[in-house]
Amino acid sequence: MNSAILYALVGVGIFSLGLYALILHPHLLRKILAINVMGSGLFLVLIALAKRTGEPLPDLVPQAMVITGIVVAFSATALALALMVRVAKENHRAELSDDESQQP
Amino acid sequence: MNISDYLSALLLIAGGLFFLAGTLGLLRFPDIYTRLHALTKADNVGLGLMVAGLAIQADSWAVVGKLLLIWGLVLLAGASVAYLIANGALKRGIRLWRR
Amino acid sequence: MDRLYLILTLFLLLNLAAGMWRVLRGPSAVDRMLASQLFGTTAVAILLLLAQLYEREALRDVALLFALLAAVTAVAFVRRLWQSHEHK
Amino acid sequence: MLFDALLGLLLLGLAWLLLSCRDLFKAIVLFVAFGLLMAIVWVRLDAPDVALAEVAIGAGLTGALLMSALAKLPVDNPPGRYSNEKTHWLLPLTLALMLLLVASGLGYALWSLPVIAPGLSGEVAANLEQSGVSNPVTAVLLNFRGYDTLLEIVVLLLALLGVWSLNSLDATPATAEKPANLVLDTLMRLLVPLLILVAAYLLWAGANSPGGAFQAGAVLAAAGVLLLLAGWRLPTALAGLPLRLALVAGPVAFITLAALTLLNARLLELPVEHAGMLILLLETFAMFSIGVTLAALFLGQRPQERGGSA
Repeated sequence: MNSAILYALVGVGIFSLGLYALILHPHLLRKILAINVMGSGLFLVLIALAKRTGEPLPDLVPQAMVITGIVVAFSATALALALMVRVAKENHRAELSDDESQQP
Repeated sequence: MNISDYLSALLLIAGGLFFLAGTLGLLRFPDIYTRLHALTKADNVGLGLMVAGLAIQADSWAVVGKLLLIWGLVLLAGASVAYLIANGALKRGIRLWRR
Repeated sequence: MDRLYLILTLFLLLNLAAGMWRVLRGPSAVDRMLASQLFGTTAVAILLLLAQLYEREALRDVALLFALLAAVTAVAFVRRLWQSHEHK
Repeated sequence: MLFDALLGLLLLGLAWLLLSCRDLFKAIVLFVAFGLLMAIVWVRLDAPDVALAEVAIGAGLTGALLMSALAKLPVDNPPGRYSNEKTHWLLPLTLALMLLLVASGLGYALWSLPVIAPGLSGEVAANLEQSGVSNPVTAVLLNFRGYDTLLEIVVLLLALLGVWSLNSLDATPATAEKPANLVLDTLMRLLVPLLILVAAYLLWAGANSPGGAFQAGAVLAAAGVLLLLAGWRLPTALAGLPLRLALVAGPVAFITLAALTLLNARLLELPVEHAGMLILLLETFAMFSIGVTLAALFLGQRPQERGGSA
């Protein structure tokens, strides 16, 4: 087992933790954090697997994609946070409820 | 290993010890102000010693300049943040620790 | 020398892990913020050591950027969060 | 290897803690620390370009954005209060088991992948001379897969439009910031010019060493975030047309170039002899637009224009 596979496995673990929290936690800020954590896990898998070229230099195409991914993830987070603040203003709580009758 | 290597190793290890001291201070000191004190002083000295140790090993003056610039920036940010946090904490009436 | 660099990076990483305890314990938001400042300085040191170890100039640029941006999160905390919530 | 194992464990532990702790502020601080460790991981995985982007976004923008969002949440809703009392214990257990199954399947798939898989690295190296730059990551982003970058900048713009249209629904005035004190003001005066200088350096260095438009744009945005935090606001004279022009400069430059290359050969296929110059030009516009867009995303609402039509 080399360090690339180690980091790829860590990436899978982080992704799963993020997915678990995304489904389970009701607070919207936590969900946004969970999506970001999932993204980081995914990037980790991509970059770690790109290291298996058998040469000193890793495969650089996934690296370029991950750079755009990081910037896009940030802008998506900004939009999601704006939505969350809006929901909090309407509902007086930054959570989504299962129960329709609870909505004001 | 020659003399400059030994000197640089000495500086690096001393820097590491300062980092350890900073972490211990952060964990063990009783209130915000003393923790702030441990953190900003010990860590910045630790980084300074490490920068000195690495500068001895550096290949060119450009690298030395960049190392010093990094240290200067960390000092600037550390000092400003320490002031902002201590000032804010005092204004909010977070009390000083007394024995 | 390379062995020393590696040992020191490992030591600093352990230091960082120990500092995590202060983030978890708090007790106040300021204490957590302070711990994250510690992480910034430690990460700069780790990056500089790795730059020397791998002989890659680009890693010093990463450290430089870190040092430049170390204050931003803390300033945001002081100016935004502290002024709206009374996060003690 | 020991270092990697410790770093991996720390990452997993941090992810678990930040997603499960009760206090939301604690979660944000842990998330910032998580990003910091990710930057060290990118360095370990031979990806300094990614590390630069992670540091610029993670240290400069994400923490500040999350904290100001938390500050905007209503105080009467205690942050971190759980409201899933009704959730039966069976649901988390089932979910955890299912995800464990998925994760072990994925892990097994990764484990059984071939140890050596060159991917596209050979093709990138073979065509690098034609790209006009010697940093392969920049070559991929701006030349080989230029359309990805174009669409990515458009995504940024769309996100900003979304944020602006959310805020135009209610006419709450911008939160008045207290005037900055002397220390903060001095810090800004020192850091902002340096940040702009470093952004220019990263853009220029991006042609043959790690760096480029994205990292430089994020650094510019961090300078903007610092200014906004210190209480600076965009002058109303600049908030109308000049701001919009800055926002669309990157996409417009890209689309113009795409149209020109369509006349000649194929979409965004840069002529070899001018490629280096064209990439630098494109990157300059892209950096400017990315920086302004990210800073505007942090501000979160449309700046006040002259005439007060906002």
